[in-house]
Amino acid sequence: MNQPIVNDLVVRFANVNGTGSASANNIFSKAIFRMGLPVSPKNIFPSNIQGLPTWYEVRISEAGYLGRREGIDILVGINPQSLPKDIASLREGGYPVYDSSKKLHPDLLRSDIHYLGIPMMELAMQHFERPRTQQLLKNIIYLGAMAAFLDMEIDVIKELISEQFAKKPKLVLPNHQALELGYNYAKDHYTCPLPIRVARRDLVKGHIMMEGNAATGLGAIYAGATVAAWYPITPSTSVVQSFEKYANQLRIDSETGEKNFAVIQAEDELAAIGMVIGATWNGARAFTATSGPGVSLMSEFLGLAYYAEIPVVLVNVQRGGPSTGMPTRTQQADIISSAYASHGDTRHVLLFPSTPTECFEMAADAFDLAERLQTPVIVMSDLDLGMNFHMTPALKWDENRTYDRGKVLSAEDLENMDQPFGRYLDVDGDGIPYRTFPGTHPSKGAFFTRGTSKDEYARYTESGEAYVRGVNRLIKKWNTAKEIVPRSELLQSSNQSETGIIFFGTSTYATEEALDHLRENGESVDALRIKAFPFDQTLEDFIAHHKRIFVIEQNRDAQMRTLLIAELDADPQKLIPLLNYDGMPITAARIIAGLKGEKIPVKV
Amino acid sequence: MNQPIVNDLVVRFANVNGTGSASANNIFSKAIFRMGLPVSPKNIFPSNIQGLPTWYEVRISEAGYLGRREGIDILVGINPQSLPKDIASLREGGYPVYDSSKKLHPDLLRSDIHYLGIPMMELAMQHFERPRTQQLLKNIIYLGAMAAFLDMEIDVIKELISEQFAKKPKLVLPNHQALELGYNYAKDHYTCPLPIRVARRDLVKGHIMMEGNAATGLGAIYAGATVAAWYPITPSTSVVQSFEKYANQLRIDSETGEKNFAVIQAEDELAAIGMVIGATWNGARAFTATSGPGVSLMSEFLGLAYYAEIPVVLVNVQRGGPSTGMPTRTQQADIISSAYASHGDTRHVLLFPSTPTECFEMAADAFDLAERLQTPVIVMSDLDLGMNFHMTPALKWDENRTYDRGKVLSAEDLENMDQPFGRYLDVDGDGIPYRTFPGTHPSKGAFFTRGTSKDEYARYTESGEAYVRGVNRLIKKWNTAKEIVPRSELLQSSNQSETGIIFFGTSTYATEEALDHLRENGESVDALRIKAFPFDQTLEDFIAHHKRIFVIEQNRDAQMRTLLIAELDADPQKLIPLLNYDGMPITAARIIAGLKGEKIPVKV
Amino acid sequence: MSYIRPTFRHPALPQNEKGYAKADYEGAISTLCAGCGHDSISGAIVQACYEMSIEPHRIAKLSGIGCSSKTPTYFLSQSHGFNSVHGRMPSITTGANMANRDLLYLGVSGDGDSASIGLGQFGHVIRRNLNMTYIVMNNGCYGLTKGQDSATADVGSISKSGSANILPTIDLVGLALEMGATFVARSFSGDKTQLVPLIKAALSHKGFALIDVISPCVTFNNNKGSTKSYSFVREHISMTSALDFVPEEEEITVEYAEGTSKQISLHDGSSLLLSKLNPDWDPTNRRKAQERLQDSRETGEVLTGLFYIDPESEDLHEILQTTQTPLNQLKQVALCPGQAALDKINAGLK
Amino acid sequence: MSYIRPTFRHPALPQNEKGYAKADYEGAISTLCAGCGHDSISGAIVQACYEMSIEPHRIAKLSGIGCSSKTPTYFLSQSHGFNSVHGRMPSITTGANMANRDLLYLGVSGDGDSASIGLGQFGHVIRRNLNMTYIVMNNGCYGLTKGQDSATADVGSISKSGSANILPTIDLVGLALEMGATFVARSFSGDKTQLVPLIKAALSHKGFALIDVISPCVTFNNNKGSTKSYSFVREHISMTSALDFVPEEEEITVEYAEGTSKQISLHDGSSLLLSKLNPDWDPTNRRKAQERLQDSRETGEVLTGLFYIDPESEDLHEILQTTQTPLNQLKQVALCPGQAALDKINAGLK
Ligand SMILES: Cc1ncc(C[n+]2csc(CCOP(=O)(O)OP(=O)(O)O)c2C)c(N)n1
Ligand SMILES: Cc1ncc(C[n+]2csc(CCOP(=O)(O)OP(=O)(O)O)c2C)c(N)n1
Ligand code: SF4
Ligand code: SF4
Ligand SMILES: [Mg+2]
Ligand SMILES: [Mg+2]
Repeated sequence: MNQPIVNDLVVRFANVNGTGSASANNIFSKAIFRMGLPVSPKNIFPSNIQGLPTWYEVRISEAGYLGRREGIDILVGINPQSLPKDIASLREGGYPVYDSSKKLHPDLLRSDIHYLGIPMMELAMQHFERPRTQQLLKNIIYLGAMAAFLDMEIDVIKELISEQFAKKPKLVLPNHQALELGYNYAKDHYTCPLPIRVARRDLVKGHIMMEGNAATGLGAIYAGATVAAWYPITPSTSVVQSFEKYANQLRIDSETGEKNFAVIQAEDELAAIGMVIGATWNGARAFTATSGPGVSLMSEFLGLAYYAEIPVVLVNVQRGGPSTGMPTRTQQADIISSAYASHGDTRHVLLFPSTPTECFEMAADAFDLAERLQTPVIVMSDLDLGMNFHMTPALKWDENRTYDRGKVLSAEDLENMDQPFGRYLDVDGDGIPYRTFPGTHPSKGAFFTRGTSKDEYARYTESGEAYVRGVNRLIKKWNTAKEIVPRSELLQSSNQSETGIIFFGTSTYATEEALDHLRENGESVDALRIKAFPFDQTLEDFIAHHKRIFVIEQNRDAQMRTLLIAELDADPQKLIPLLNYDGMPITAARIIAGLKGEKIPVKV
Repeated sequence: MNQPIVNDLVVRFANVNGTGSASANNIFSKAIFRMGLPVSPKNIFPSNIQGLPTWYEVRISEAGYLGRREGIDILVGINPQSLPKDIASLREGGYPVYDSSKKLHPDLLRSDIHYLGIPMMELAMQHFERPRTQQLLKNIIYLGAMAAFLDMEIDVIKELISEQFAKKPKLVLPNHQALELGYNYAKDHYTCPLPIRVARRDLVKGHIMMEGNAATGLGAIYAGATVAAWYPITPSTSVVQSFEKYANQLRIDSETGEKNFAVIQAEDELAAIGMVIGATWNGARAFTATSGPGVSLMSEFLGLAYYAEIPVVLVNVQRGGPSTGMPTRTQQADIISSAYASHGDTRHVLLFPSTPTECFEMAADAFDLAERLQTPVIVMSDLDLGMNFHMTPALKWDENRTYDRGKVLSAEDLENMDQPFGRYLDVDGDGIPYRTFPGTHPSKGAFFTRGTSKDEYARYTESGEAYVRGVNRLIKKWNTAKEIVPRSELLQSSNQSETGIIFFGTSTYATEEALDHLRENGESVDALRIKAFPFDQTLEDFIAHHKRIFVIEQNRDAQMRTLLIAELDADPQKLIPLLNYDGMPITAARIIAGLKGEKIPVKV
Repeated sequence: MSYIRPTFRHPALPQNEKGYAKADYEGAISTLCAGCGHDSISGAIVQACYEMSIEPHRIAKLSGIGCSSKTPTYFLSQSHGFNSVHGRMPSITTGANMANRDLLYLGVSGDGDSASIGLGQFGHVIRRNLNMTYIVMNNGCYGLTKGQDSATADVGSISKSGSANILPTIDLVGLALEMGATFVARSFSGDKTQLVPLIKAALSHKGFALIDVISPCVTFNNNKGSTKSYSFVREHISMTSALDFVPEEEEITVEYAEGTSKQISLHDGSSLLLSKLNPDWDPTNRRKAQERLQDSRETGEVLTGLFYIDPESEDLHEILQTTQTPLNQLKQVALCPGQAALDKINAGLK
Repeated sequence: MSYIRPTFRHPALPQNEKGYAKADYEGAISTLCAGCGHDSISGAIVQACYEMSIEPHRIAKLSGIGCSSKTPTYFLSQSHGFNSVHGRMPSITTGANMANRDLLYLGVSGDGDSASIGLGQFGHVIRRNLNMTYIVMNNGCYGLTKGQDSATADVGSISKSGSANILPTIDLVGLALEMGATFVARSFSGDKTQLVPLIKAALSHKGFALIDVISPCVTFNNNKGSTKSYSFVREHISMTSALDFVPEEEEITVEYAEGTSKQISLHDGSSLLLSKLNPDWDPTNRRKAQERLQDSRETGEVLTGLFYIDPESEDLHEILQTTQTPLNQLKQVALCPGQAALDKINAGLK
């Protein structure tokens, strides 16, 4: 092919876990981003700390497609252990970049690809002393070579290196050196740039590169969360860690140096959510973050919060289940277990962010909703969204926004009440009662919180009538929730097709790409993105107005589809599952295949 | 009315918790049973140990209706605290039997009922010494009076008393005495029997009176369970307690006196199910019993058992939820949380017994199914079934039945295998792999069990393909399960109506009564009883062949209906929820009202 | 039971300094069995709070599940209460305390609630030295589920069912001492003169204060052969030392001083006076306390009283260096950094 | 990694009495970090089992979740293994042991797995004196989740992130002693000569045997300032007493006897020999052990070795009086009472 491919490629770095390749790879995508190009890196890492294969896949797309794409154009194969599979994964005509310090094993030679050997270790050993340094700078060397191959702006990379080592300036020089070593070697031994390359554009204005978990943690800061209780678990760990990091920057009392927050690493997930419930019961905004196994352990407490009507914000960063499953892979497979968590008749509010920006916004919204509705709100993120850097709109905070603390009675309110206070009275007819915080008033407003059945005045009762009144009011409250949760997003102003697509969360990138593709082929279909459970009227209408609707989700059992037919009494016949659950983020190709009814190998 | 009512009445005893009334009341129903009459007692007790109101409601029905019936004919009102409500609960023309030692408060006088005062305490004090004795025998005194009023056979009652005190013969005489005191006083002061009364029949042949929990525990004995691990919780506590009681009778090694079983009271429900998993993994039959809160706590472990494919038998004796809810009331509200327990894509086998006899049988079946399918099987009982005495067919055990231990490889099997053993290989194409027990063979058959993703040889892997192969095989296994779980029961040989009823568990009594009633009015509808999840073809066809189907269940959210439309893709429009969730067993009247579309007050 | 009480109080009724009558500290009528030890402990709590003039709304009462955990309904009805789930009171209280460091937190639990399902949370709330009073109403059995042995039942203790407990006991006092609790005491529901000052001391202690109160279950574990029965405890009870609690206001009178061997001042200004009768008993020495406990196990005494107190103890807020202002009172201005800060963050992510 | 090994063994390879080569006790290649303490412990387990001539299929290995809990994959590949869920290994092992009393049970856990989420199960498996060996690979941090402090981290210990741990440590040895464990030891992954005989003794002990093995996390907690680093432990380590394990077959040789102050015989006929160097050390005295532990805390030693053993200990099966036949081997005839018994029961329910 003589026509070069510009700004539309996938580069895969194959490294060994724990060898410092991560930072070099991050610089690579950051540099692309700074060249004004949409970029989407994905970290594919093992469930161990050091020594196993790990991959870093970067998609660069002038069209702005941020979903994963099959077909590797360029492979940077640094891991001998996985090199055979890695080489095999290259598309025809692709380019393997490898360490030519040692000769390639003949088995690894393919006639349909173009080998680009760089003696990385050799160069490193020639120019640097300590083995650890050689080890680390080897990564910068291949970065330099990639700059030459792809026609990246070397100064942008140098700048990024300088920024990274701002605190250790001594390291800047050797890193720049290493970069040039790779850069020059490539230039001297190969015709650079390659026919597949990048070129500066201006397509990332107003965007940032951020991980979903960091955005969620920051959202909790902006929402005024003061208590965070958690237990470490991949892939949610960085949510509370980011909260703490930002809190230490933004929440230290300027005079006293004391903390305007408390982070507690609990002994387990049961304790973590117990602490959240205790804190919100007592008037603080509190949250926890976990993943599937933690949600299972929290389910008894979620039932208490639902029934005793205590706000809870829970971030569920989903990973591959069931059980310990695939802890370092992504899925959307906790939908049922989150929506109906706990025994008895329970239902919980779910939010479905699809970008780090939405993680920030929905984290903030979650606190307002939880307090307004006095019930658990679960933010349904996933490993792909939470732990990968995404190009996403810069974060905004409306300065006029004030926290909605919901129906809380102050001492004055209590003084001026003519009626006796009833914690579970439906005063306003919206199913939401009023609450009071301990210590509010010397003689008014005290009540007793319990997980057992109670009457409108929070008095213990075993009366079936009182019980039924109570749980029926919770239904009323649920209907109120429908009105105030984030609305579904329609991707078209008016319906254009009898076929519709319903999707949510991290399937968004790939779905949007698939929709473009269909449009270009004149096969447009309508699409709707779910942002919250309970479902709203828009969603109900969308289903009503389409003959066949594909529900795209990343789990085996079509859990969102189950929720749709169970909650909306939608006709199951017209809801077609379009599933991906191998632990890798779904691709546009897969969606298109699904829509075309092609038998997708893993579909059940 | 001059026409006497014979063998069709409801008697309600209103007592104080912890005053020994329970045994007197049990003798009452037992005596009715021995007079050859179908009888159905229900204990309505508070969540405390002593001092609060407690009710014992007995329905006597020559027609054999064992469900609850509204409309109290006779009230034995022993509890001053609840007497006002109790008197009010009597139907017009009903009879309050009360302690006339003290005069009734005028507020308690109704003109439309017939008061039957018996100076119970007075008589007790005249004839017996110690206060505690007086307290206890007072109960026998009202029993005697009831015998006179209802024309019960006094000798039958005496016999029952003698049996009860077989071990304390000294107590027999005073109890007989007390019985006659009440009996004679009634005879002397009122025209006995009343126009509403009982008369011997021969309608209970081949039946026994038993609690569901006792039957479940006994079923586990017969199924060969050797390890029971549990944590006390109402209403499931008596399951393992019965198991232990029977085991101490039937499972003691005759030579050594040692136990052929182990019962462990665990520190909580997580530990209880952990112990079950460890025991079944190691080749014993093991089970646990709990209620809603316990199931929530077990959900992480249920996911492990599902994914690592380890047999588990879990008895869920459901109570009023959510959270601690109504711990001494009945509901069927854990269907969703049991069917889909745990995060990720999971599904669990459920069995729905409706009589103690079925508790016995399904408990036994559960062990075969769990081992055959290598997965959790949850027996879905409830408080009404588990803790109340029910008239039920005598228990049978087929002497030719042998335990189905499922696919387990012996040392010989391993020796003779030509293929290497693969724990998760689908050798037979039914989705069920072979397992081995530790210690089986010196060098063959060892494997590593884990909750993480694995290949067919139980080797740890993070390969998406291997993961998908594994979870798809679990779907295959699920389809196999459909073929072997207990079949749905059709109540008619062929369809007679466009309307159908689907019901299960303890709704059975009331449903059958309602069906009779409809039949008598020439309004017959078809009915099907669900016995297990996954659902079978019969059930699928039943839904297909009816225009409108009422799904009768005892929860707020129509959980079984959700399961039906989610799993069978049934048309939600034709599945009409018919719900009862005030914590009291559902009645035929309620079902008929629901079928007639009458607005049921508590329906949402 | 009603929770709406008239703010008006009959002038005749005796009042404490804050002007509350004893009735203001009472709760709904108990539904426990007549004679249940738990009810006496509720009474002691009422008396302690009344005498300490704690404003009812400044105290929060929390519990797990069990007969014992029901008691918060039966005292302090003008205080917010939380009857949570089984074994999890410590985590709920931890969260509540984090939200508002200014209130007093009274946790009530049972031996099943704390030593079985709750053992993990019990250990970790101790480790965090949460500022709370933790009362275990210890009857050696699961009362509410009808009397099964609990993990604090002694080996060989006979329950009402007639069976002897076969597993070793978990001694919450020994456990708390080993795990570093800063206030550890044991008492007996039948001994108010000891229990009331202990509760006062616990409420005054800044940090985690455990009182393991043996509280007989008259219905299921008060029979002959039970080591948690009234009679057994009465026969075997002994004391580390008699103790008086003196609130900060009162100065220590002479006749106090005379009977006293040792005075311990608590952070809130109040102090504990230890009786002369046990002159060499020093409750500020953890190791001595553990040894004394070991002795009592060997002699078979039921040793009660204050075992250990660390008057210098730092509570979780101090350890975490949280602000003095209760976190639940911080306003949006103090909490929300606003767009300016966000712009900086955005800039750093380009 | 492959689990199918040839039964044929090269005659040249040295074999133990049962005819197994050391390789028969090894497992898949470790995926832990190079230098991780856990790998040394795996090695010690392999050596102990090989030298004791345990038939690999007579031992079951169980664990929770964590880097430590991964290790069962890296030893004894001819034994059944169970890598369960986080903190719940004790309950799984309890069930397994109930099902078959004839196998040996080796539980592996981490400090997060045992002292945080698993604290409750840890306490209760001790209480039941389950016949098992319980090895905690204790690195004071959560390795697999990238190094957060665990509950066994010492106050002030600095983690790789540079932050000092602010909460008191949970000492599993102290806890086990207080809770009545019948075999309690501490060791160090870097000291095989001590660790191997301890593992042998633990496997020979009838009852619950805890070995708390300090096992540095080279990636997250081996830095300066960490009290769980190789260097810190090496500098502060001390020993209750040197110990030799002698299997029943061997008679005690002279030079053994000479160096020995005390001999303890275990129920399986093997015995423990304690070095003369600490003549007055008696590991059968729980109280002494607790006191020695307290001393070490005051002196800041990292005290290792056997703390306590009860050679008479009764395990859970004996306590429950279960049959000698493993329950999983009872046949239907022994288990199912049949219709006759059912008729009796039916008759009693009329
Ligand atoms: C998760 C859960 N498991 C079990 C129960 C049932 N349950 C209620 S109270 C109780 C034990 C109470 O014992 P204890 O804490 O000693 O209180 P007591 O009644 O003896 O005062 C149990 C097991 C429950 N409510 N929740
Ligand atoms: C229920 C649950 N919560 C959290 C996790 C995440 N997790 C995996 S390992 C681990 C801690 C491991 O620490 P430790 O037991 O000390 O083992 P180490 O890695 O240090 O050897 C955690 C919190 C999990 N797997 N399951
Ligand atoms: S059962 Fe025991 S603990 Fe419960 S209230 Fe009665 S006496 Fe008290
Ligand atoms: S992270 Fe630490 S504990 Fe885990 S393998 Fe590496 S060194 Fe070992
Ligand atoms: Mg108790
Ligand atoms: Mg660790």
